[in-house]
Order: sequence, then structure tokens, then C-alpha cells
Amino acid sequence: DSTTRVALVPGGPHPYFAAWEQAGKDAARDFGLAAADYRVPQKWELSMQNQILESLVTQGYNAFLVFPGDPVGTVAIANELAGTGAPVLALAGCLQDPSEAKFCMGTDTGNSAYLGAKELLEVLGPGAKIAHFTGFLVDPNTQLRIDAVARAAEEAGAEVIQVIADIDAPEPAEEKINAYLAAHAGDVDGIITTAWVPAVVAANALRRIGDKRIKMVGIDHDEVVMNAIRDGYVHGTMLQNPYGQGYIGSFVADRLRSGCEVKADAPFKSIALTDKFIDSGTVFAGIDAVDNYVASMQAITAELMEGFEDTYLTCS
Amino acid sequence: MADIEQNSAPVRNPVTAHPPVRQMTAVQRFFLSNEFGLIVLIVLFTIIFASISPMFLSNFSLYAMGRTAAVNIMIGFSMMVVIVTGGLNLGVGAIGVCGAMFGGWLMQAAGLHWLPACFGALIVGALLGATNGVMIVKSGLHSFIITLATMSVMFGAMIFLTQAESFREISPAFSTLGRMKILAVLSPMLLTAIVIGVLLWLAFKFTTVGREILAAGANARAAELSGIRVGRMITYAHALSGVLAVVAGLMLVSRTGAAIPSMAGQLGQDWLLPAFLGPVLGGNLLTGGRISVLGTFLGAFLVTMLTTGLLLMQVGAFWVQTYLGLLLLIAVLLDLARRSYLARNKLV
Amino acid sequence: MTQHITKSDWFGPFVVSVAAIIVVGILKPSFLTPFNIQILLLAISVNALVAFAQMVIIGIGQMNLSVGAIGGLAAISFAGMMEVWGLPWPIAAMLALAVGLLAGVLNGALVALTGVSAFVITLATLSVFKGINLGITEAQPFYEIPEAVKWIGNASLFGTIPLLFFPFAITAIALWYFLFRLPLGRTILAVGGNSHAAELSGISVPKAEIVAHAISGVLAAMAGIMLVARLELGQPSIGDDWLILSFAAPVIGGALLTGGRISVAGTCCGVVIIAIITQVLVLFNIDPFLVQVVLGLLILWAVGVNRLREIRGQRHVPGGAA
Amino acid sequence: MSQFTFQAHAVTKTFPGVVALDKVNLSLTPGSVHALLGENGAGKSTLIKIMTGVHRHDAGHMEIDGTLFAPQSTREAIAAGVGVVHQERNVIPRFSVAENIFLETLSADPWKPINYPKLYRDAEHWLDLLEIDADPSTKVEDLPVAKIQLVEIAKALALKSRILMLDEPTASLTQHETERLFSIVKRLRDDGVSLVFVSHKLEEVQEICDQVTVLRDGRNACESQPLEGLGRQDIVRLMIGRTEQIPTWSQRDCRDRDVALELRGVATQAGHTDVSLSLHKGEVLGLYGLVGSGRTELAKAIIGADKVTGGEILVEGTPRNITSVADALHQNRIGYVSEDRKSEGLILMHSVLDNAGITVWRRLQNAIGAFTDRSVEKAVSPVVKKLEVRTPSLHQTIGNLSGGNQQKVSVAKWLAANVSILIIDEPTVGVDIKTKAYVHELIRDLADAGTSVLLITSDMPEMVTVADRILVMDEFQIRGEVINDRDYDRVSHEIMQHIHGSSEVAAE
Ligand SMILES: Nc1ncnc2c1ncn2[C@@H]1O[C@H](COP(=O)(O)OP(=O)(O)OP(=O)(O)O)[C@@H](O)[C@H]1O
Ligand SMILES: Nc1ncnc2c1ncn2[C@@H]1O[C@H](COP(=O)(O)OP(=O)(O)OP(=O)(O)O)[C@@H](O)[C@H]1O
Ligand SMILES: O[C@@H]1[C@H](O)[C@H](O)CO[C@H]1O
Ligand SMILES: [Mg+2]
Ligand SMILES: [Mg+2]
Repeated sequence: DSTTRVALVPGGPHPYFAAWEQAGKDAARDFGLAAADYRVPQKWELSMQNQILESLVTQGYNAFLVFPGDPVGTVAIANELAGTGAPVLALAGCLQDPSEAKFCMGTDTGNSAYLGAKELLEVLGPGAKIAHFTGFLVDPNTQLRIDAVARAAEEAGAEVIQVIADIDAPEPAEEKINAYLAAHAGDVDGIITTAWVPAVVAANALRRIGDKRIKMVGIDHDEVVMNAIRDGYVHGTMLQNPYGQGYIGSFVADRLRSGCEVKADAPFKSIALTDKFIDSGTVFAGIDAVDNYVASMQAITAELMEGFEDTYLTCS
Repeated sequence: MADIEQNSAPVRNPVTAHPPVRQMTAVQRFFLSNEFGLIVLIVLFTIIFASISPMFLSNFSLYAMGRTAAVNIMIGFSMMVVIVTGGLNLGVGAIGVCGAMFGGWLMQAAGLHWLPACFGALIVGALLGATNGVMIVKSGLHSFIITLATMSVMFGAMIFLTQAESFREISPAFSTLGRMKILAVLSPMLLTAIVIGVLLWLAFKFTTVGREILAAGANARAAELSGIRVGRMITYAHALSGVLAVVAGLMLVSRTGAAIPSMAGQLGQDWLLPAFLGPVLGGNLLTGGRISVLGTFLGAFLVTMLTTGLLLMQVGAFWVQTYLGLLLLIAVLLDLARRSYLARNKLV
Repeated sequence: MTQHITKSDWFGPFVVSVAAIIVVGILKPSFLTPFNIQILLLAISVNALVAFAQMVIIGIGQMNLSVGAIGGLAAISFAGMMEVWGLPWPIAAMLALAVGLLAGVLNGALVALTGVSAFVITLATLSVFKGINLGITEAQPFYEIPEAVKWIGNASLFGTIPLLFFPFAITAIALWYFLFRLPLGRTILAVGGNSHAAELSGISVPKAEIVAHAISGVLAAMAGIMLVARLELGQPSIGDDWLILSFAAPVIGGALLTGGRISVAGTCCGVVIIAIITQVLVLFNIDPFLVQVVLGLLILWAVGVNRLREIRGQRHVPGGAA
Repeated sequence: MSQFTFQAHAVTKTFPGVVALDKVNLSLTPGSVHALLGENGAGKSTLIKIMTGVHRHDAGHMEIDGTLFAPQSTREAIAAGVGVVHQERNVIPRFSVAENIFLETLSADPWKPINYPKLYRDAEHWLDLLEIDADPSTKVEDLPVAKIQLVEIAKALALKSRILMLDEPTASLTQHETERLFSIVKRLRDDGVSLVFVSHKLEEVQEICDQVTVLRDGRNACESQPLEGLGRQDIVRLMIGRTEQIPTWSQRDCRDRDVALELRGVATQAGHTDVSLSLHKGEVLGLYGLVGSGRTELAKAIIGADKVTGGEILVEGTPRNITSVADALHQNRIGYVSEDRKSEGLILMHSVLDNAGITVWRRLQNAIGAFTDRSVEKAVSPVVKKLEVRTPSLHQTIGNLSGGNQQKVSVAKWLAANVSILIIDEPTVGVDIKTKAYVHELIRDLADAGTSVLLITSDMPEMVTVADRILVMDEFQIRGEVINDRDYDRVSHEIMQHIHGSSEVAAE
């Protein structure tokens, strides 16, 4: 049996990562790993995550799947982990090159925001005015997302009339989004949200005003967002593939410990943060996909899984 | 009826001899002190954790614990020097990050050697802290509300200026400090914290400014009327707080090998908890006037240790915080019990 | 009489909030549309309860760091009991309030019995309560909120006054009456004003502490419950951001952190000022990278104006700052 | 069967490092006023605190009407009919006068709404009785110190206790207010109340008391003895073990010496419009006035703690702009001993040494701004010894010292400061007679050594004993000057004339 003990460590408690727990369990069972445990920092704090990771080394984990609390700030600890001989993969979010992570598997957040904005602007038509609700400014993804949405708007001849950031928590999101809609609902044709919480809050707000004129594209698969899509308040959402990340990641980590190497010429994608990126699936789910999005994610996962070893690894 | 004593005019030295006293020795006082309590707790929990998980005392574990504690200790010191004035500094995180980012900028954009860069960062910390101090003194408003507002302004200005981008080109010599191991277990960061702790202790025990800050914190009005420039002392304390916060920030820079805007979370708020935990567990009065550098040091260390121990014991991931809270309560109650036991049995 | 009003604790913040409303209303007429007023009142109603929860503790001269943790725990209890146990919402709400009460009494009892500062105790219980919250939810929200609750969270009278405004208004009046007219409430302020003197006057300080913390717990729980109705889901992260608001509003409203001096009306004004500032940042389309700077400056402005009013005509008191 | 209402047997109480009470006995009879006397730190307040449930005694026992009395809290003591006015002020500053008066009864029925109009009306009764000129709805924090003291007395009276203890109630009262209090005390005594009266003013004791207990070093020097037949010197001997030594100094005139401090037409924000005076080198200049006449405010303006709005202040002949106490101390060598030791004079949580040394740190610091406690100790211990500050060590927290000993330290720290001009405001409030004489001696010694002293006191005998020259202040103005030839009757008469003369003028 494998001696691989995988730790799946998100940046903090967040619904997005819940799927990792099951993914780890499934992978441990399917591939006979010694463990593939989901270990959550109690708070969304860089130092907390670092402390957990250090503790996991002490506890004997030897493979790490990490959502970087910060793309730059997490590099040091990732390198330290790698220094113990454990394979480290950045999962769901990337470390900025250079780092000793084997690669990054996740959503191309810039691309996802770009595609989401495209979907939105398509239904709105040219000359549309849109608002962009996004996450914390200290998260450099936010800047990528702001840029990507702006680029998409420019290409489509639309205008981003307001960006509201720093609202990745329910209460400020509730307050600011509602205040914005109260004053500007008439001025705006569409909304794109590129963080989990604003998506949930904006979906609720639109349902509350009952305004189906304003079109919205959200992110992630929170039930509130999915229901709003079903009921026609939200046009669609940009899905990510957390289960697939956790499942494939655990598998790869074990392979890397049992003699496999990442191919020197592996066909990685390049994104703003890293040149070693594997897209875990960037999917738009509209009304037609809302009831079978799980299936479509599974399909993507299966597909990635199937060719993974051949495409990316050389095993002795 | 009592006798009327006549003509007994005893010559005595009232300072020492009168009335009949049972003087407490320095050792006895120490046994009753908060610091001793913390040491007892640290020893106690070390034994408990080590017997549950021997890995707790492994070299790597001890090293990592010391390194994490060093940052928490510095953050605690930063808050402590303001707490002794009877005030608060909610902006420890914001100032720490601002200073550290400036240091990062000096190294990356201005290409400075790490030593002058750190020095520049500390100056920024002192200036930002002094700004807080001056505003508090001039407005007469509580430091809580002033630092609440300036924390937002300072952090916001930093985000605006850096556009939330990190500085990665930190001189390798500097980031080595964050990874270096002395005798396999000791981090230079912990060493730095110890040295700064000793300096602070000396400053508040033996220098006029230190003592005047304490007097101002204990009773501003009486201090002012005794010829102490209270406003100036409050400004000094805030400036010092800024410097210490930047030291903590620079430690994180050295450790991460980069200056990142999110190192203390949104608005630097991640530092608030460690900022208070050390000083408060260490026995510094929130109302000011009393300082315990050793207490802050030990308090911050205890909390880091409890967290490390709990993480090692693999209690259900989501429950860790509950246990940490309970351990804190137990720690506080144990210390209380210890003191009342000693007092009741007149053991000290 | 006029002098009496202008001298009162809440007058300064009141002037600031009225001035802010007028200025913003003139610059942005959409600020005063019924819908926007409704949004504003909604924010005020919940935030005021959060602020009250802290205000009572400030009144007794202590701090309660666990306000947010209690609110969050009550919120997820409320949502969880409805989703998992299928309890009808009024019963769930009562039980969630009871959770808040229990948490508050626990805080109060620990403070009173050990004599350890409330700051330390609530720092520890904050972890305990938040940990229970995360342990129960594993950071996943409860989604199944009954329609009735969602309706309450979003309905309003005449399109301007949200239903949630009423629990707030009633609580504010009741709290004022309790603190300034009932002996029990006065005892709390007496302890805050000078606990030693209060004790020498035969007031039971421990009892006052327990009562104050119990009230604080219930108020925090109420805010949590109302937020579930408003957010339409039981978010485990409810309460995470309350701490600073909970202090800022009473302090802007004239409360002294040293205790004994608080004002219900002043705290309400503090909440209004903060709500307006938050809205202004959105209304005037401030560059997101500058929002924090402007926010800080506006807070300084608000407290500064109030302070200037206080200083004028006052004697020079050395060492007034801390 | 015991004839006494209250009895304390061999009550003992120790604090860390201090035996405050050592087998003390006390018996109170109904309808009498019992004097509890002793030097500063003798244990008077401690005994009272034990009787009122503030402290618990270590040994011995107390009885009321033959049943054991061991109050565990203030509430229990109040319930047993024991009321008290403590030596230190204990009011809720933000509460109204009326609420403070009825604070004890307030918590009796926690849910019964307070009827404020009625509360105010009830309070009027007590305010009238004590002739306190204040609205019952005024916040106590807005009252001057003397009135707060009266409110505390009203508060104790309102309890209608069987045993009422007054711990130095007259320390900050004027003669008129004291007389008022005494007439009430007599009435209570006649109603059968048992009163305990603590004071360092022996004239008052002899006027009002009929029994006496003297404590010395925490032990009974005498025990519940009739006061009748004991002369002043007998009492003094019980208290300090020897007779009183009243220092007398011959008349002195320093007006031909250089002027150390001069005020020319000084106006202040506090309300002075035109104050002129000169203080000569080595002179003790008295500033007499009734409470509220503006002496303290003038002192604060001189040292830069209050704003000066007009006129000139000259130190050693040169005009100075003093904007802070630090300026006054370090640039002009002027010091000020505050009348309010608790909030302005001392840092209660710090040690005796830190309090006494606070003014010398800067003088003792070396090049890097550091100093050692030992050097401070060396600088302050002569004065601390001279004043016989009773403390187990210099490291004792000053808040744990008896009131009078605290007062000594608040004077001592300015004696140590080595200033050339010292303003001393009410230096002997609450100080025992022995120490009072020491303080007077010290003031004279300072003057003899060349320090110029501006002495503010409301204690007429003190003024006549110590001052060389006396200025009379009333309503923020200097009304006249009296050359002190130590003839008490003449000097005091002349002073009162200046005050009454001015009020007659004002009335016209
Ligand atoms: N809380 C305390 N802790 C330690 N020592 C104390 C405390 N309270 C009083 N003492 C000591 O007990 C002794 C008696 O003090 P007490 O206050 O009873 O004196 P007193 O007779 O009232 O003097 P005064 O006339 O100055 O008021 C003093 O030596 C004092 O220092
Ligand atoms: N009876 C009073 N009623 C109202 N205010 C008073 C009264 N007595 C004093 N004050 C206030 O106190 C101030 C003057 O007191 P100050 O302390 O300067 O006088 P003083 O001559 O030093 O008297 P003392 O120190 O004996 O009280 C004035 O500003 C006045 O407003
Ligand atoms: O918005 C979501 C969440 O906020 C989380 O950061 C994970 O991925 C992002 O896309
Ligand atoms: Mg006394
Ligand atoms: Mg005076």
C-alpha cells in the first residue's frame, strides 16, 4: 500500500472547498493512499495557514495540496514543504512563479472572469452598462478579475460603470450591493460578480427587487445562485471544479511520491501567475446546465484524469 | 480601661521599622506574579502536549513554534507600549504592513541593501505611529477611534499606492534570516524578539521617558501636574508602537521572502487578536500605567504553544478554536486558583 | 430646556448625522428615494442592535469581544434548527435568543466569579463560540430558510420602513427605559461610573455584570437572527465583522470607553453616521482602491466635528487625552 | 447582658506587610458620639471598613446587640443598620445628586420604575437639612469638592442607620458647613443613634464627642473612654506618645528682598481679571480665601495648567510665558502641590518611590536618559523620612497607604523637586497633628533655605502660624494684604474684614 499521506489545505473556512473533503476520501479509497485529509485553517489568515502546514509536517503528512492564502506570500512555506521532500501542488489558486510547487491546478481566474463577462455582454448587447462586484483588494486575483472584466467590456463596446470591491463577506456585501442597487438600479443593465459572497448577495438582491431586466453572471455553485438561475434572476454562473481538483490532486501527489516526475515538456498553460497551469475546468452554467452541472463537472474530471499520467508525468 | 501611655517618644525609622511588618521578599512577589503563573502554565502544557504527541518537542516543531511566536510577541509588544498609556492602537497591523511594504519597495524598486531598507521601514513605522499620537493628543479623542480611522486611511493609502501588488525581490540575505536555524531549533527571529524585549524592559525600567510614559498612562492629570509632558509621552508611545509593528512586519517579509499587502489581512485586522492576547495574558492593565514586558512575551508564547499543541493533537479541524478558547479559560482559571491558594495558605 | 438638549451626550452625533443627510441628499437626490431610505433603515436596524450589544457592556465599563461570535452562533442556531430539526421559525427564534442569553450569562458569570477582566474572558469565549459555530456548520451555510422568515427580512411598510425596523425601534426604547428609568439598569451604569462606590453603596456588582452581559448576549443574538432573515441564509461568517462597528457606533455616539456614560440615542446616531458613510462610498463611485482612505477620513471628520463642538468654550484640561 | 449597641473584641487585620489592626476593642453606646482618633495610618479607616463589610477581619469578633456581626458585604452592613461616610469620595459622578443620595435604596426593587420627580422631591429634604445649595437633578460631577462631601453625608443620613460612622467628614468643609453638620450630629445622637467621628481637628472632637477611642500603631491606646476630663494634651499624648509641640516662629518681613515671582494684572480663563502680587525670595506668602474664591485656579494658571489670558507673569524679574507644568518645573523651577491628591497629586497605582521621585527623574538622568531607582531613593528618602511617611517600604503601592500618609507623599515629592518657587495648596488636609507640625516646619525650612512659598490654605491657624504675609482673595480678586505679626485674633479679624468688606461692597 501507498505511504502517501496527503493534506488538502484551503486558505480558510469557505464553502467553495467543501468538496475537497469528499474528493480526498474518495481518492484515498480508490488509489489506496495512507490518508488524504482535508485540514481547514480556522480563519482566513495567512499566518494561520502557515501554522497548520508546519504542524502537518510534524504530524507526518508527506504530500500537500494547498490553496495559497496569498500567491506570493505562500511561496516560502510551499518551498519549505517541498524541502522536506513532499510534493506540493497549488490547488484552486496558483502560486506566483518561481516556486517549488510542481504545478498549479485550478481555475484561471482572469480567464473565468473574462468569459463570464463575455457571456453577460452577449445577452446585453452592445453599449451595455455593467457593474462589477468582487472580492478583497489584498487578493491579487481581484486585480486580475477587474482587468479581465474591463477588457471584455471594452471588446464588446460596453462600459463598466462601477466596481465594488472588498465585499467578500456577507454583511458588507449586503450593505453595499443593496445601497448600490437602491441608488443606481436604473443606470445599470448587467452585473458580473467574481467572488463567492457577492454572487450570493447580488442574486438575493435581484430576486428581492424582482427586477429581471438587470442580467447577472455570478461565480461558483452556491445554492442561492443556482436557484436564482433556475428562477431567472441570474443569467448564469462561472463554475469551478473543486471536487476534481481535490481528487486528481490527491492521485497525482501519490504518483509523484512513487517515482513519477512531471514531464519537462508537459503541455501546461500559461496564466498571469504561473507557466505551469492546468485548468481544472472553467465552465459557464446557464439555465440549461443548472440541473446537470454536477454531471458536466464529473465529465471534465474524468477526462482530465484519464489522460493525466500520459500527458503530464513520466513514471519509472 | 486602657492605660494612658505617658512620655514614650520612641525614636524610629518609620520607612522600615514601623508598624511591625512582614516584608514580602522579591522572590515571594515573583511567585505571586503573573509572569510566574505563565511560566507554570507553559511548563504544564509542554508536559501535557509532549506526552500526548512526542513530535511536539521535535526540532522542527520547536523551531517553527519559536518563529511563529516571535512575530506574535512583536505584535504584542507593539500593542503593549500603547496599552500602558491607557490607550489602544487598532492600527498595529496597518502600520506594520505599511512599513513592511515600504521596506519591500526600498529593496525592490530602489534597490537598497536590506539594512538601510529595514531602517527606512522602521522610520515609516515611527512616523505613522507618531501621526496617530499627535492626532490623539491634539483632538483629545480616545485612541480607539483615532486609530480606527487612521488604520483605514493608512492601509487604504498603501493599497492605492501599491495597487495591491507584492514586492518579491527581497535580498536573499534578508530572507535567509527567516529560514535560518541556530543550533537546529532557534530562529534568529525569536532571538530578535528576545533582544527587543530586553531593550524594552530596560527602557521602561531605567529611562526617564519610559517611566514618564507609565506615569502618564496611570494618571494623566497627576502626571501633567508633576511636570510631565503627557501629550509628548503619548506620541512617543505611539511612535514606538509603530516601530515595533514594523519589526513584526519585517519578520514576516523575511519569512515569506516577499512583502505582500495581505500579510496581516484586510486592514491589518489579522493582527488584532495576537496584539491583545500577549499583553492581556501577560498582565498589562488595559487602563494603563503598568507594564510587563516578560508577561507579554510569555503570554504570546503560551498562545502560540497552545495553538501548535492543539493542531498537533488533531482534534476535529473545525473545533480547534473551541478548544483553544477553553484552554485559554482554563489557563486563566488555573492561574487564579494558584494565586488564591498561595494567598489563602499564606504561602507567600 | 434647549440648553439641556444641546448639552446632552447625543446632540453632537445627532447634528453630524442630520448634516450628513442634508449634504448627501442635496448632492445625490437618489439618496433620499424611498427605496434607498428602506435600504438605509435596514442596515441601521441590524447594526444598531450590534452596537447596543456592545454599548451595554461599555456602559458597565467593560468590553465584550464575543459580540460577533454570539451573534453568529445564534444565527446559525436559528437557521440550523429550522433546517435540521424543522422547527417553526418563532420557536427557533426563541431558542436562538436563548442561546444568546446563555452565552451572555456565561460571559457575565465568568467575569463576576473570577474577577478576571471581561476583555480576557470574552476573548476566550469568542473562540469557544466561534469554534462551536464552525464545528456545527463546517463553514457551510444553512440554506433552508422558511419563506416567512425571508419575507420578514425583506418586507416593508409603504415601501420605506422595513419590518426589521420595528424590533430595532422597540428594543431601543425598551433599552433606554431599562437603563435610564429602571433601578436594575441604573445599577449597571452605577457600576460603570464607579464600581467601587457602587459596591460600597450596597449594589451587587456581580449581579450587575451578569445582567449586563446577559442583555448583551440577547441583543447580539437578535442581530444575528435578523441578519439570517435579511441575508436569507444562515451564514457561519455572520458576526465576523461586527467588532469594530460595535465599538465605533457607541463611541461616535458619545460613549466613554471607561464606562458609565452611554447614550441609546447617541449610539443610534453613530450607527446612522456609519451607514451613511458606507453608502456615500458607493453612491459617489469612489475608486475601489481609495475607498478605505475615504472611509477613514469620513470617520475622522464625523468624530472631529462632534469633538470641536464639545471643546468650544471648554476649559483647558491637561492630560485629557489617553 | 451587654449594655452596648456595638462591640468589637480583639479585632485584628493584616495587609501584606502591614499589621493594620492588632486586637482592637471598641464599644459604642446608643445616643453618643464616639471619637476615633489616631495618627495617620493608625488603623481608623481600616476599623471602619471592617465594620461596614468592606474588609474582612482576620481574628477577633464583633457583635451588635449581643449577636455576632461579621458583614461579608456592604449590603449586609447596611441591612444591620450600619451607615458610613468614607474618608475617600465614593460617588457615581455621572449620576444626579438625588440618585447618589438614594443609591443604596435604588437597588432594593430592581424592576420598579424610578419616579424621578418624587426622587428629586425626597432629595430636597436632605439637601435642605444640610443646606446644600444644589439642584437634585444636577450631576455630581458638576459639583465642587466640598459639595460632593456634603452629598456623601446626605447619602449616609438618608439610610437612617442605628450606627453612623463619619471618617474625616469635615476635612474639606468650611466652618459654616461643619457647624451645620454638627447640629445634625447632635440631633441624631439625641435620637439614640450611635455615631463614630474621625477627625484630626481636635477642637471639633472636643466640641462634639462624648467618648473616645485612640488607636496607635493599630493597637488601642485607650478604649471607649469618656472624653470628659481629658484635655487636648492628654489626647495628643495618647495619640503620639508625647505632648504636642507647636512650633512658633517670630515675625518676618521679606518685602525688601528680591522678587521671585510677580504677577502683574493677570487675567485667566478661569475668571481672574486683574491679579497682581509679588512673592519675595525666601518668603512664605499666604493666600487666604473662602472655598471657591479662586486661589486654586490662580495657582494652576501660574504653573501653566490653566490658560492665562492677560497680564504678565515674571520670574526673577523676567516675563515668562509658561504654557505647561513641565515649563514651570524645568524652565522656571516652580512647583505646585495640589489640593486634590487623589486625582491630581498622586498616581495611586504606583509605588511610594515612583510618586515621590517623579519630579526628580529628569534631574537624575544620565546622558542616555536613564537613571536608577537607587539614585531616586537617595534623593527622596530624606524628605520621606522627615515627614515620617508610614509605609512598609518605598515599594508599597501608594494607594494602600492611609489617607494622611498619601498626603505626606504628595507634599514630599515637591520638596524633593528642589524648586525655587513652591505653591502649596491645602497641604495638611487629613494630616495628623504631629505631621502637620512637621509640614509647617518643612515649609519654614524651605523658606529659610531661600525657597519662595505661596501657601494656599483655608485653615486660619495654619495660616497665622506659617505665613509671613497674607493676601486675601475673594471672588477671584485680591482684596487686601495683612502683615502677619502672629497675633491670631488680630490677624484673623483683619482677614475676615477684607472678605466681608468686599462682600459689602459687592452688595452695594
Ligand atoms: N488595602 C490596603 N492594603 C495594604 N495596606 C493597607 C490597605 N489599607 C490600609 N493599609 C495600611 O493599614 C494601615 C492603617 O491604615 P488606615 O487607612 O486604617 O489608617 P487611618 O488611621 O485611617 O489613617 P488616616 O488618618 O491617614 O486616614 C496603614 O499602614 C495602611 O498603609
Ligand atoms: N460653591 C460653589 N458653587 C459653584 N461653584 C463653585 C463653588 N465653589 C467653587 N466653585 C467653583 O470652583 C472654582 C474656584 O475654586 P478654587 O478651587 O479655585 O477656589 P479656592 O479659592 O482654591 O477654593 P478651595 O480650594 O478652598 O476650594 C470656581 O471656578 C467655581 O466655579
Ligand atoms: O470567489 C471564489 C471564492 O471566493 C474563493 O476564493 C475561491 O475561488 C473564488 O473564485
Ligand atoms: Mg483614614
Ligand atoms: Mg483650592
